[in-house]
Amino acid sequence: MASRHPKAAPSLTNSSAAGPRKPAAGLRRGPNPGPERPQAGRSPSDPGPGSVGGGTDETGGPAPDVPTLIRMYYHMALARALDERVWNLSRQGAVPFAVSGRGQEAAQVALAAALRPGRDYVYPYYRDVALVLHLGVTAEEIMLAAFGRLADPSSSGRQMPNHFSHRRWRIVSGSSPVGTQIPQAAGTALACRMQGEDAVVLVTFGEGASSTGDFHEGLNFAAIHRLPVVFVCENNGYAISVPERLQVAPPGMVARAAGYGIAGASVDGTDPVQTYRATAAAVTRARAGEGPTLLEVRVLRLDPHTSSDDDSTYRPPEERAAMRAADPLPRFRNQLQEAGVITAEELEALHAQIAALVDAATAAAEKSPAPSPADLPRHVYAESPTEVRSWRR
Amino acid sequence: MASRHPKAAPSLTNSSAAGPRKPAAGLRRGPNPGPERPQAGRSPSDPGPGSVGGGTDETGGPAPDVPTLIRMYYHMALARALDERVWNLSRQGAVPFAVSGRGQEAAQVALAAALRPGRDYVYPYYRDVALVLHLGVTAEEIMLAAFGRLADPSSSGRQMPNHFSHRRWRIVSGSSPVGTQIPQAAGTALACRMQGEDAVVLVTFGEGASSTGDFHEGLNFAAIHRLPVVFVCENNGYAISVPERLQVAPPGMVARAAGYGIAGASVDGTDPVQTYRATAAAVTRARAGEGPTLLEVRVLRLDPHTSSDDDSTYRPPEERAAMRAADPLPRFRNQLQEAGVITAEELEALHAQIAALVDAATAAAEKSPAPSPADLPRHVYAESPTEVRSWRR
Amino acid sequence: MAEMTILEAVRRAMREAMEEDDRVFVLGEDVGPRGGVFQATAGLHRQFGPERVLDTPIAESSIVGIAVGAAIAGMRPIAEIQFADFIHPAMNQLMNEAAKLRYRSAGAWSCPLVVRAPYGGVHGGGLYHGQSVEALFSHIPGLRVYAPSTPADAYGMLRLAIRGEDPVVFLEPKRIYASVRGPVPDGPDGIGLAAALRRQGEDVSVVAWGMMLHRALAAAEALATEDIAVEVLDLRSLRPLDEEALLSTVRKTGRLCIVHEDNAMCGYGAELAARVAEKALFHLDAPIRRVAGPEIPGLPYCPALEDDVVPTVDRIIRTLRDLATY
Amino acid sequence: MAEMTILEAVRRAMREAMEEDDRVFVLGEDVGPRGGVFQATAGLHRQFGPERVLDTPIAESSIVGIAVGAAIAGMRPIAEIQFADFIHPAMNQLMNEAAKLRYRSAGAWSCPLVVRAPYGGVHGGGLYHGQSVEALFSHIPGLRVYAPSTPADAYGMLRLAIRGEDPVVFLEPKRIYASVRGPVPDGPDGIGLAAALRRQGEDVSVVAWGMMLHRALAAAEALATEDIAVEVLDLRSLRPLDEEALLSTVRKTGRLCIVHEDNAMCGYGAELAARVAEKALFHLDAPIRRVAGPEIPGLPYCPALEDDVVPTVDRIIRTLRDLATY
Ligand SMILES: Cc1ncc(C[n+]2csc(CCOP(=O)(O)OP(=O)(O)O)c2C)c(N)n1
Ligand SMILES: Cc1ncc(C[n+]2csc(CCOP(=O)(O)OP(=O)(O)O)c2C)c(N)n1
Ligand SMILES: [Mg+2]
Ligand SMILES: [Mg+2]
Repeated sequence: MASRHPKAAPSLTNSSAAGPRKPAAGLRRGPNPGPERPQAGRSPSDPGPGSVGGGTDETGGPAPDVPTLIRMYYHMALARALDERVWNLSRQGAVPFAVSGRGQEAAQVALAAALRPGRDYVYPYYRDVALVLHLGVTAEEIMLAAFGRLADPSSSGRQMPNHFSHRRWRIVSGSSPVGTQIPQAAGTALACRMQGEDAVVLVTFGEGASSTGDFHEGLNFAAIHRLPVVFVCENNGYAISVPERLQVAPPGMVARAAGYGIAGASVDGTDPVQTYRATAAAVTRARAGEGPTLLEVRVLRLDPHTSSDDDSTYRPPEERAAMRAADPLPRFRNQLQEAGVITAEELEALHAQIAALVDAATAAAEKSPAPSPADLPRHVYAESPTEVRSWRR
Repeated sequence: MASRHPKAAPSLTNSSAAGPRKPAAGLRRGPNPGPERPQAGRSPSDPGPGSVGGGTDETGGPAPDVPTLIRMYYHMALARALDERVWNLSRQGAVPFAVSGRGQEAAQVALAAALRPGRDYVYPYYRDVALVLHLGVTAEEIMLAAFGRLADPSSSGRQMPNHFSHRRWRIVSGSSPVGTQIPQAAGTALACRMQGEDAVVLVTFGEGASSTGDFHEGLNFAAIHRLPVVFVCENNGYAISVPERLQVAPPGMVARAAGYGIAGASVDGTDPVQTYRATAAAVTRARAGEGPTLLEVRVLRLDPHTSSDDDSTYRPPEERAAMRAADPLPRFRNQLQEAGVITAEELEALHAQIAALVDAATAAAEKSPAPSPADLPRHVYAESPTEVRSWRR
Repeated sequence: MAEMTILEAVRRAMREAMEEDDRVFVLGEDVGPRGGVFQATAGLHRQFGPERVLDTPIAESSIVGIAVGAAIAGMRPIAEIQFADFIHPAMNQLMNEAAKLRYRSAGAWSCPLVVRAPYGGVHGGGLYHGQSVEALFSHIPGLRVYAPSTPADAYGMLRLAIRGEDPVVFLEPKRIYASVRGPVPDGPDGIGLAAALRRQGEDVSVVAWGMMLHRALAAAEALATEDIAVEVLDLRSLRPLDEEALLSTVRKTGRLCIVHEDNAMCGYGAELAARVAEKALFHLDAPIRRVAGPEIPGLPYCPALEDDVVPTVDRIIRTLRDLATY
Repeated sequence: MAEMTILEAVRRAMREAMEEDDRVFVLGEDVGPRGGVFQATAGLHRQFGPERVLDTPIAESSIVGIAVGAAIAGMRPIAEIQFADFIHPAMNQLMNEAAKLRYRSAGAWSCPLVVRAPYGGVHGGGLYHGQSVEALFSHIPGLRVYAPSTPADAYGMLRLAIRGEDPVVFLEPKRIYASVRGPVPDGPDGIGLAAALRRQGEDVSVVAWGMMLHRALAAAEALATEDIAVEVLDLRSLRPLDEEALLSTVRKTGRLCIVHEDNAMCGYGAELAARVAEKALFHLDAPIRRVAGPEIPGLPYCPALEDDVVPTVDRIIRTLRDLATY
């Protein structure tokens, strides 16, 4: 119970889930409508316009409804709390490794909110804690992976944390080599079409991964066959230490999308409403058979690359300060509050619930058994050939 | 002598090489100037406008001078004759394999004419007979490779024909896996810049090769560092049997160039003057430090893919007929003649010279010794480690 | 049992699998109207249409990557790599993705796909049209590597590969695609993965697969006239390896010759020698000999040198004779 | 002779080579201001600037491809692959291009480059941060594969690799980057490629490289107290292989144990066993044993399982004891 939060709005907001609540101005329709203007060359310390719910673009869909907004906020905050917990555990040596999505949560929940969990396929990447939570993965499941436990549904403790996988939610297992999931997502989309399923495939990756050959091969194939895929680049301006200007020419993904003759958009990924709209539009296009989209969400990487990284060698302190100021989590909270979507008391309760959930998830995961040596040779093959069964001497 | 033609105009045209000759109208300046209009979606049976010397574009350089025009024609015709000879030899079983550049010669001589042979680096691909001839490779050298002879300067009979390599002309050895030369060319350009050389690197490939991951990685890197490379896609509409529409989205290379934020152009590669201008402009840009260009030359593949292919399964007979009508070789000949650049008698003599040269080259290559088993283990390493020396039992 | 060539057997296996199971489809370069450069898919495009027989761009990494993604969603892709020499761009998708998906997800996801790759030396193919790649893939846990040598096995093992739940690298001996004919059973039942004893003998064992199996058989035949009884083992599946069959023949003859086209160093033959040196060492009456390609980057174009690169019947005979008389 | 770690030795080799030779430059992911994720290139960006220390996009195929192209034009690139696990996208450029360029051009072009790749198991790295890839590359004629185990060799062999005329895959044992310290000579002279006898013994031989060499030495040390004299051979260069050193130690002790982290099947150890089974068979008094990783796709994240995957000193001891008392 502590580990499986409801798919509907969290309990404290069940009133909002019950019936329509007056939408705040600016949440359903932005105050500054107008076409998206991609911001090539933007530095991560300058995340661009962040007006909540503002901006519809030519391809933009509707804004999320209020229950969805609250669920989005909830998962952003839950992801944040889980990331902080895992990071701290890694500092203490209680888990071997941490990689966080802090600063990217707004975009991630928006991506998830535009999908049908368990029906659309998702190929997430290692920062997508908020995305998978919003799809249905539980806090405890995140912690089981962090501790490398047998019950971890993503890999039974075999993969590093944040190598998400959950068959029930059609979250496909990913590897560490970046970019490989991109043609795979195209292949899944092809299969869905062949099977007559109307599933859409959404695949995420960093701007660093867009440099791989697999990116090109996957996008070209999807474009040729107009496959129902949404390619999402979570552009946080860095690949470990390498800045975007040494990674992608020209900066951003808008030119690339045009290069493949497919729909493209670049949105402020610190703004969940804007991101939701662009994603929903891309998903609608894909489902309607109108082909793939390359969507860039401009986000912040608040932490070092991973717990093994020290970003002081390549990131000036001012930049980090500026980033914290642009942190999407407090900003979205304020906007929801100002718009009257949620009250201060409700927020307090929600955060208390999250804190308790994270504690419970951590405790449960810590207690959960680790895999044993007997588990090691399992699942190499469907039926283990001899050499697998008898490897140990 | 028979095998090494002069770098200047062929002997029968030495009068034209001596002094300026009245340029024909339309050769120096086209009758229909105007910006290039890329022809996305063009089918190979519709090679697009072919007006000789017509069209300058915003990035276009000057047209070639008369001696150059005649040399270009000479090498087009020589390449054609060599291709036909090797193809026939393969039919007779006298050589194991043939792959031709028939239909692509006009573009190829134009590419070469815009370079400084032996100073600029060239990474050709397997159809570039006319290109390498124009750079300095001899007819006999082409035939030595076809017969797989020890004296073959490209590989001493190790590689299949048309895997060109010639250190003197800075023609870099290529492999069979397509696309690999693209990042290599970027690396060579990087090296030239590091060494303070003003060499430009020109690399060619088919539109099929543009689908490889290496294409993307090479173009992205060259674009990031604004390297002095000219990427040339010889787009003949087919990759073996696979048509462009199943290969590249959107068709053509103009969108791709924009995708990397680099200069791009698409020219009618059956028109050597138009191709020369666009290439010269790209080379000038590269040499001036203004970065790479992706140049598409739209060409025809008159033959089946190779001597092992039968294109009747995938190419309608009408298309082949239409292509023959658009053959760049007779068209350029007529244009040169109509423009008064060359007379019918001169042409006859030139073709007779070529026929004799091809006969002589064939005879010389056939007589030339094959590699012996003793040559097999050579050049695996700079100094052969033990296991190389003693592989044979 | 119809008689057919290896190529026909491969084609029939794909056709029947596609007829029986909607999830099976074919993708690769020129597999459509052209029917593949070797004609392995000839007729499939006409029969099943462009939806199930896809001509792909020249992008081997994504050919495999797309197959992985399609298999994940429940399809049964058969990917053709035009020549094994061009499989290298796909190694990441094969070794890090297809091979590891089931393991890394603890069985939640699987990746049943077949990557067909014609391999081995041909006349005039040069360095990039005659490579053998079995050693590289046989090293990788999670992959299966099948290397049939007869039409019956080409058919049966391909059916098995398509039906199986694991990723299979299916290596087709292209040099003998059309030259080896043989009976092919009417259906896939009764086909297994065990190694096949193609000839019995007491004096010396030779182990091979693919094209080399036929040269090993020819060598054995020739030596029979010298009263040397050669046992010929066809491995068929390289990963998993039928270790028991290998050890049995060595225990019987005490002499082992391994034949492959690939170069010796770290080639597949090394594993066979290592297994014997660990598990049947004291049954050996002679050193283990490998008849393999030389330590050079590939077969030269110039056909005159072919016999100095690809093991000949003669070289196998000499080695077997040496061993038998050791 | 200064004392330093393996990591410091690698760094020093690059720095000195760059100081001495303008043609040497470094490229790879995060090798610039970040100094590499393991700090192997720390300080180089400051000293030599962004022109000679290039942060590349995440594109391993082109990292090697660009190095190939630069080497062709006379430079001496050192490419860092961040983890050996990510070298697979570059296999085509390494195996089909770098390895074959000299051969295919009959010596007209060459490709002197070094691809550095930290390899082997680490705590909590999961399936993709602990792979060993030596078997794959050691198979390829045209490549050299070096696997130093000491700071002196890390320094000396890297200098040799950079000076050499051939492409080298340089495998660095990242697990002991900082934990193994040792003396490093003041210059590259006198460094060769021969295998090194790290310990003499008459009873049993153990062959290893990289991190495993140290575990083999520890096992030998432990067994000395049981009066088992273990000879320890450090291969250093895997391709070319110092076959004579291998055969010599086997001829001396008659018992061979091979240790590597990689899984056994078609691993590098197979080649060692095969050489011995061909060339020193009758010197063997016991079966050849391989202590290797299991046949699974990789090291699990969960650190509790590490000792069941990466060969331990204990497992080596047990195997050596078995062999000595065989
Ligand atoms: C093919 C490959 N090369 C290198 C790495 C090592 N690596 C892990 S994450 C990373 C940076 C990825 O950057 P980006 O794609 O922008 O994602 P971000 O971490 O910024 O979210 C690198 C280089 C890898 N995982 N895969
Ligand atoms: C990586 C790779 N895959 C497959 C092949 C087989 N192959 C040789 S040429 C060719 C078609 C190339 O088409 P394109 O690049 O358009 O050049 P064209 O032959 O049309 O001039 C193919 C698929 C190859 N050489 N390399
Ligand atoms: Mg990033
Ligand atoms: Mg083409």
